[in-house]
Amino acid sequence: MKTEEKAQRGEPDEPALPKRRGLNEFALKFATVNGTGSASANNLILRSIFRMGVPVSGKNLFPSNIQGLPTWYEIRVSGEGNTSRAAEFDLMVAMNGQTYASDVAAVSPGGYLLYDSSWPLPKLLLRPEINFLGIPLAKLIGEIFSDSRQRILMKNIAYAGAVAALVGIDQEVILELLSERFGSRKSLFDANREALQLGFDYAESHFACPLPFRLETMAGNDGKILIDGNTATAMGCLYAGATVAAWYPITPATSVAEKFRSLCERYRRVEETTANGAREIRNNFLILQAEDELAAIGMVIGASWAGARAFTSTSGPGISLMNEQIGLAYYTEIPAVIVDVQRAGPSTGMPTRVQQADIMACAYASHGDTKHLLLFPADPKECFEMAVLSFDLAERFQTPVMLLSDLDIGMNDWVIPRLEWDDSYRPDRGRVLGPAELEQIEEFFRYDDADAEFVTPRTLPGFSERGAYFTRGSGHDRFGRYTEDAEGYQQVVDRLAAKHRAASAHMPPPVVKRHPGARFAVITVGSCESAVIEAIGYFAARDLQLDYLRVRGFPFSSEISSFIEDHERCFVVEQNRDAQLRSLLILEAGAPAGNLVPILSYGGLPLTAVQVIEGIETAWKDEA
Amino acid sequence: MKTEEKAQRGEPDEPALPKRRGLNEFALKFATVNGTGSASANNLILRSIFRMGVPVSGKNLFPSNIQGLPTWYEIRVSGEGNTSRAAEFDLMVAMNGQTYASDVAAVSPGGYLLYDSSWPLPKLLLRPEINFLGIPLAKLIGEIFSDSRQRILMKNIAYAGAVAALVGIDQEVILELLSERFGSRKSLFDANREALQLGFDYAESHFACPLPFRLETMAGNDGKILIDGNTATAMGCLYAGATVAAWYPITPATSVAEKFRSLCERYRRVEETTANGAREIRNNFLILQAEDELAAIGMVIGASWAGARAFTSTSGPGISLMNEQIGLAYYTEIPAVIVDVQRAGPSTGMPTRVQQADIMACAYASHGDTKHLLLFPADPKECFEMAVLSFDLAERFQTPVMLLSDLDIGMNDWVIPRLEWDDSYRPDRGRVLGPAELEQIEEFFRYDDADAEFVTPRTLPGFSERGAYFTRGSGHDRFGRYTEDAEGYQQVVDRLAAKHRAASAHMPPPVVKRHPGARFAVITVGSCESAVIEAIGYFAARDLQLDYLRVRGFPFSSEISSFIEDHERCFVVEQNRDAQLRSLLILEAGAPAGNLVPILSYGGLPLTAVQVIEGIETAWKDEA
Amino acid sequence: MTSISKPRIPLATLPANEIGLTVRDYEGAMSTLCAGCGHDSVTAALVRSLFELSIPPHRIVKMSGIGCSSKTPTYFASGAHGFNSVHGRMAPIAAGANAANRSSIHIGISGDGDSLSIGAGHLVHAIRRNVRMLYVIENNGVYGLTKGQFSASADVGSTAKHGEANEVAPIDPVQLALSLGATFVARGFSGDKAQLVPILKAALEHRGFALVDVISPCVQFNNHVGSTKSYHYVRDHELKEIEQDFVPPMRETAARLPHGGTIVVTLPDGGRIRFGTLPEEYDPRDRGAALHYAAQAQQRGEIPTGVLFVDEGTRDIHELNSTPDEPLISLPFEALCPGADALARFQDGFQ
Amino acid sequence: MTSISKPRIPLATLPANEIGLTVRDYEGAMSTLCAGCGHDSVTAALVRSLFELSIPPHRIVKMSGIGCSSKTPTYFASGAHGFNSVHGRMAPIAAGANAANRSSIHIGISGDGDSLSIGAGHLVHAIRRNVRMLYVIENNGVYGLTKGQFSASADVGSTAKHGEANEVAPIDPVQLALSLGATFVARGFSGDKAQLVPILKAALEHRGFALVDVISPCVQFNNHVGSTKSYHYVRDHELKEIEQDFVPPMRETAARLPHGGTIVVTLPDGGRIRFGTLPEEYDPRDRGAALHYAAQAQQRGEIPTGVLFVDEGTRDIHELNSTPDEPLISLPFEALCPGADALARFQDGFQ
Ligand SMILES: Cc1ncc(C[n+]2csc(CCOP(=O)(O)OP(=O)(O)O)c2C)c(N)n1
Ligand SMILES: Cc1ncc(C[n+]2csc(CCOP(=O)(O)OP(=O)(O)O)c2C)c(N)n1
Ligand code: SF4
Ligand code: SF4
Ligand SMILES: [Mg+2]
Ligand SMILES: [Mg+2]
Repeated sequence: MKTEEKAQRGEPDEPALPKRRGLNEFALKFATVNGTGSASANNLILRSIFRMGVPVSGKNLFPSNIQGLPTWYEIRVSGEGNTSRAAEFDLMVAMNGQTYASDVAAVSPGGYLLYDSSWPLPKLLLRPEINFLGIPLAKLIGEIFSDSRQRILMKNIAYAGAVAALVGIDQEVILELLSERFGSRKSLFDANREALQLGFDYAESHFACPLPFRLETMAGNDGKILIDGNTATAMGCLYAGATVAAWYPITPATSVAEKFRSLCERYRRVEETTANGAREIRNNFLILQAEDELAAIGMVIGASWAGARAFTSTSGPGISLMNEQIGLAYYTEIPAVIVDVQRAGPSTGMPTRVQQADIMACAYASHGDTKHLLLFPADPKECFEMAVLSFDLAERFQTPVMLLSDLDIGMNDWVIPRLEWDDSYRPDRGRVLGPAELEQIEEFFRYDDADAEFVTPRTLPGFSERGAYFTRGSGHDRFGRYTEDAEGYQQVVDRLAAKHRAASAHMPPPVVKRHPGARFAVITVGSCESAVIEAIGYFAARDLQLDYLRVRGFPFSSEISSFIEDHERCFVVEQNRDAQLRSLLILEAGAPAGNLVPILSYGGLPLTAVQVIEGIETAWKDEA
Repeated sequence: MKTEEKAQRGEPDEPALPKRRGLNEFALKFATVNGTGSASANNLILRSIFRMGVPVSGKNLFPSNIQGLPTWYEIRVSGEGNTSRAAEFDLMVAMNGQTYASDVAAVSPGGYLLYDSSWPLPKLLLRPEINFLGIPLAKLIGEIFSDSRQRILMKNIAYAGAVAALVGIDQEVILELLSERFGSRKSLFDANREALQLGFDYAESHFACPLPFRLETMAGNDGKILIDGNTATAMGCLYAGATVAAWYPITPATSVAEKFRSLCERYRRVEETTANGAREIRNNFLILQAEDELAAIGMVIGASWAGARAFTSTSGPGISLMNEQIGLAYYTEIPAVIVDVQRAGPSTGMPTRVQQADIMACAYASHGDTKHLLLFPADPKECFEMAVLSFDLAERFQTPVMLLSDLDIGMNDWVIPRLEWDDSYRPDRGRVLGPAELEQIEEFFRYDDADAEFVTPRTLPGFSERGAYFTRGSGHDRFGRYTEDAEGYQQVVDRLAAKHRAASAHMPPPVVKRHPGARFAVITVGSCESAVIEAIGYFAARDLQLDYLRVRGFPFSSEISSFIEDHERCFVVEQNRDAQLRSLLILEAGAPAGNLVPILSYGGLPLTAVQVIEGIETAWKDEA
Repeated sequence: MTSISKPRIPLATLPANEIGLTVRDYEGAMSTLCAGCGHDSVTAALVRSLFELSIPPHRIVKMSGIGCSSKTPTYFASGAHGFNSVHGRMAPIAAGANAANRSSIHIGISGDGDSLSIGAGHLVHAIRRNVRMLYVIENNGVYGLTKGQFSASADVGSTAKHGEANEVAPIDPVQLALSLGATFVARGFSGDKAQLVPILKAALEHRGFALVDVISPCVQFNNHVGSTKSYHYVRDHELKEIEQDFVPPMRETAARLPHGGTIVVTLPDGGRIRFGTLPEEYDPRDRGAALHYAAQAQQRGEIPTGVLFVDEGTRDIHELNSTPDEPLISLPFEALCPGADALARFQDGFQ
Repeated sequence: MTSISKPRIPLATLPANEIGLTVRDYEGAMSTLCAGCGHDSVTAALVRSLFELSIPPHRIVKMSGIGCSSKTPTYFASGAHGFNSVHGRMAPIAAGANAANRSSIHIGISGDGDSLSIGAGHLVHAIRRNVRMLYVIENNGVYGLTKGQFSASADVGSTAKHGEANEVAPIDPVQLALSLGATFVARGFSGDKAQLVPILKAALEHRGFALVDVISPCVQFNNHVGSTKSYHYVRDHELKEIEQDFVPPMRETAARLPHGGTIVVTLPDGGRIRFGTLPEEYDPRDRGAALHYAAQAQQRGEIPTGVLFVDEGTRDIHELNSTPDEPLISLPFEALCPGADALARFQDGFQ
């Protein structure tokens, strides 16, 4: 896709968004080397802007590597609330000699480039239409700090100071953040403050600060927090009462399990002092780092079968490996919550890039006839809420539920409304018969006595002989008996299909925005939302009203089908090559293929509004 | 599905096929206990009928068990060539006390039941509308044979003798078969002949032989053979020049690899006598029984990458386990031939029952954007031909090819035209650059220089430094270099999508039968063919012409799309719950969902024409 | 010849155990395995062990993978929950179940194919994790259910029979487990219930992962090259049609192993296995010695049986993870969910 | 601190080997691993070994899974084909490649995560199958690429440091391989090239599966609980934002291990490993003794290095399968396809 390339190089795109460089409207990009600790400095800036009340987003474009390769961080500031990934950058902090050339090229005309002038910038990189701001950072830092480790880290803080001056970050806010970070560790705090001041002062005294685009405190973030999706997902699992987690490390899902552990240690660890004065730890959770993803899903199935709320977190390759056992859980009707933080590409692909490309793989995971429940969060708030919901759905419908987050949501910091919790929430454990209920019925059969939603009661091991039954992934009839009989087999799988349909009533409804008389609409999913909303605004400003629908769960509700029917054309925006959401809509929402126009981006970077606008305009042209 | 149940019980169905019980038109069923060696006797009957030139088929309905459970064998005789699974049975050989009740019920009115009258048949099983033929088999056999092992085996041969008399099997033919089997082992031959004669004579002297329906020699099988699909598949792999096979045992695919081994030992084993007189064996093949399916597909990928023609054979659970590496082969563009002998159900399901339920799982196997090449044989002849083709396609398009056979095709004996081989065939190895070609080009890049079909040249390890490159499942650009860059990544995956489309021209064309002016059609796949053809004949006899199309490969050719367009309605007949072929047609042949009416059977038994007829009639009624 | 004809425990009044149950209360469904299959003898020994230990059936959890051996859970303790999962994945599924409810008594039954091929990685890690469970491998050297392919385990008896070492190194689960730090390692023979029952009881009482490898001959398929009734014979394509689908009637192979010595047992197909039992002075608490003993026995062509190693001082998966004494599934939701106030405070850190 | 600043072999005239190549001809792309990563030292040792053995680069085939260690094949022998596959599956992929072309020299590079967790089952079976290849485990006790989770291998040095045994039994690839009948088992230390090069050369010349476990410290993450620069420190959520994405500048840990003795090596984070080398009289042909030695060294808290076991008399995967001397990929189609006449005759049996 040409757009993608141009956008990455920062070249202006025809038709671009109207240039909004100005007060609380601009984008920064930091080019550094990974492993040098720049993330900390970048985060400081992001968080300062957030504290100033200005809507902001941060996108970390990092390599699948530990140290020494180019890495970028992008900050989009938008008082108007357009915080999808920026297509152009107004200030580039170019701290990586390896990538100078492309970083210089990525600055939009009239923009600025901040570089370390300890060494001269090669002449051939100069571009007349942008402004170069040199600070001899290495030299200045080298004069103050002697420890090599400190020099590397403090250089980052120094450029953060310079940026603060350039874009007008409130000094108090940034210092407050520093002191929160280092608290009592005074020497650390002092060093950081010194470096920060160094950058700040140098910029103030050498450049016309603040730049034409700059920050001004506003009240855009009241009641909001800045958080990454994986932390929010982990929080959801904690609040849902999950006690068992089994996982295998994989980017970008790793932090779901790691956060879950640290949250559990914080909220579920009871320390007791025994009679003889020894301290005893009691963990109200058990987290298993599995030997692989096959084991991880197995552990989740075993734990859920035994009655725990259990989950695993993984990414595409893990989903592939879990395929067989996802089918087992589906067919034996065992709850299983699987968090899939999607990354880019088939196979190993680009582990540190984003796509929503596991939609089809998850909807129909496993051989034979299978269909699963999917949830599609769009931001960390939904990660939290849908994580809780996924356990309720998994237990209510006794089936795997896949929470399809992605790298952009999961690993980047998002400004979202504060998470809320209703203390009256109690888990929906679905139909579980305890010993008392078992006494009331003549004989318990696992797959018999379906309710209106085609769910049959289960029992947990360990309580009563009356509830004992045999779970098997091989052919079974409604009594749970082994069968190779056509009818016995079909009764069960027919009910499974009906159960899947019934679940649609419990999926989160789509987010819909309609305008009276609109003939066209955009349908999207997950992290594409903000770019799509921005694009819709662009068209609205040109008197073209586009309706909007964001899918949040599968199976699809009838609302989705009728929304599609109500429009002449729906543009389906998603980040994968094969239009997977569109495919699923065609198959499962009864949508006519001709009415769904795919708008695809799959280069692996978070979606920009420009890509959506260009995609829609091109599609339009093609139709005309 | 009601039909299935009724059909299995042998109850006449409204609207049934016109009853054709008569000369060379009838069906037999043998109810026995598995592990008792009855397969040998049943096969003797099947083969005798085949030798008499009468079209015939045999369906083995066996349990997932080694010994002691009920098992059935069905033989359909049809001079007219309708050899799909019978819906009704004219003669039941009821040798299993455990299943008497259902076996008695399965005989169609006016039919016969042969039982062992050494013990009296319970009164309550008698049905007035069928004829009971008792032979004291155990008693008679016990009088001749003393060895317990022989008694069990010879009882089977004795009932075969009785059946031979009842349906008029040519004595010479059956004796010829026996002598071919036992050849020089005279005592074995004598015992078998004696048992056979015992049954034959008893029937001749006690019953009105032959029965109203009976055999008459005809010339229906000239130029034909009787063979199972797995043997034919293995033969195809042998003839295609596959040298490496890696597999893990699984029903119903096991015999593909086991046959491949025995064929290789027969045709590819060179025995040499060394100078010192020692005999040396040299195997021009290497078959690896892998530790699991993950290893099996890995070995195939490694061997294909290194330049061998390699394959694996498996069934549904194996496909699920291979998912991750199927994506690896797709993305790295490594040929891989995967034979999937489909069985019934999600998870372990019913391993000894049939479905075509891996269609979606195979078409899009693996996470991320992936699409694969699929071949759908309908009988052993196509197994052979498509096995060869699958290697040509895999190497030409450098991608996984899945040969989707099924249990019915793979494990049952089918009458097919003799396999043919053109000695001028040479493998299509696709674009492989050897050292000489490498000398001609300036620099070799693995994923560059695509041809008109979007295939790029590869090189094999071991020959030349100039051809050295690095294969990776992680993001790579067209030079084969690691990339996390949007454009570099997209160029490759866009070409993969184009390559997949280009492959459609090389897939075997669909089998099409059109009648001028027909508004309706039936589309089907694989082993459903014979039942569908029979059903079409039924409707034709009622003046309703249905066109016919059988899909043989994916990606679909434009012929399939236009066939669908040309018809008001297409009934899509397949054996799975979720209408998977229909789904794939909707997504990939641009077929409007409304025009494709699903006709599904998924009880796990081979399809009957009655099921198809009922399905179509019901669908029709629903539309009216 | 079907399983139906198998003798069942007679209905006469049976002695009761401590909790008032008879041995029948520990039985399960009728076996559908081949008559004479070693696995059914293991079932009988399990029934006996559970009865003698007076374990309430509802506290038992039976897990397995796929294979003839993996059908075993159907055949005992019908009052217990059972889970016949997928091929090779029983160990992690059992680990999950055990994590959720430590008060259940987890019994996993597997085969040599299930545990040493497709499930090998999981077995290795279940050992490391010290999941508290009895893990039985019904080891017959073949893939029974898929009709007789070689498995990765010892070519049972082939050494004794041909006097030659196996060229493709077989996997000995006992040595494997010992070298991985397993805390309970034992071996039995399906044909000697008198020895097997005490082994199983000890394993059931072990506070950690207890591996019991049971040599359990397959009467239908076996891997003794050269035996005319063997796998090779049946598989031979030339003879395919003669006896396909025929299982000769067989009886279970039984033998009483001596105390501290060796005995040669002849299998139905004529193959012979040389079993050894541990000498009086054997100390099962020394891992190094156990490994050494197992390796040496192997070199002598002898299969050592008995409890080869026990480490009673270890901590199981729950102790290693400091979970509470009550099962995790019994914790009230209130103990798990920090609530609205905590959520509010937590978010103060994200501003 | 980027890989670019790493020293490269100088351009001055270099000595040539038997086939006229210099050591540079065995190098690969510039490493992108962390400066000081043990894996890069293994690369250097591989380069040296291949050079010294005068192996034509095009005959080499480099295979790996996924991980920092699995990136190694990119960094040596750029004239050879390489295959960086998926996590944990290198062993079967290499087995397939080796089956197809036995004339290539297969070198597999893996990590402790890749080989002992997700790939454990495959490693076990590659050993059994005796696939002829050099199989290197770059063992650092952690998952490097996913940022520092514990792996299943020995908690390198933790015994020496804390004086306490690891509670979760670690997997020692050496003992595992020995107990599985591996035919070549060795261990080296990335920091001692002088010892490692001869080990790798011996392994490359072994006619079967040659396992070389190389202790290869990760300078970024490690599992020494308590070290302030360790994984635990970085992972700690409270401090998350201070040094996230910061890799302190490190140098490779190097040490010359003595002949027949022990030495304590200090890692960048202060952790210490006690390496042992084999005594003069050590006989690497006795498997039992090797196992015993390895187990005893472990008890002493010592990591034995050197070639622990070699069995030169074994038959590799090709010999066990009686394949021809020439690679299977070189057989002409005529030798593989029986042709039309044979097909006709074959079908006479199906009438
Ligand atoms: C993923 C998968 N692959 C293959 C199979 C087929 N299969 C069923 S049982 C079995 C082997 C059983 O061998 P073992 O565990 O030794 O049990 P036994 O029958 O010998 O007791 C295999 C390969 C399967 N069910 N699932
Ligand atoms: C199927 C799958 N699961 C997880 C991952 C993520 N992953 C990449 S490397 C790695 C671990 C690497 O550890 P190790 O093999 O020890 O190599 P090291 O980086 O320590 O050298 C993991 C879990 C993956 N790539 N694929
Ligand atoms: S095939 Fe073998 S293992 Fe399976 S039931 Fe029969 S005797 Fe037992
Ligand atoms: S993270 Fe560790 S293993 Fe990976 S490159 Fe860095 S030092 Fe090496
Ligand atoms: Mg077995
Ligand atoms: Mg590692």
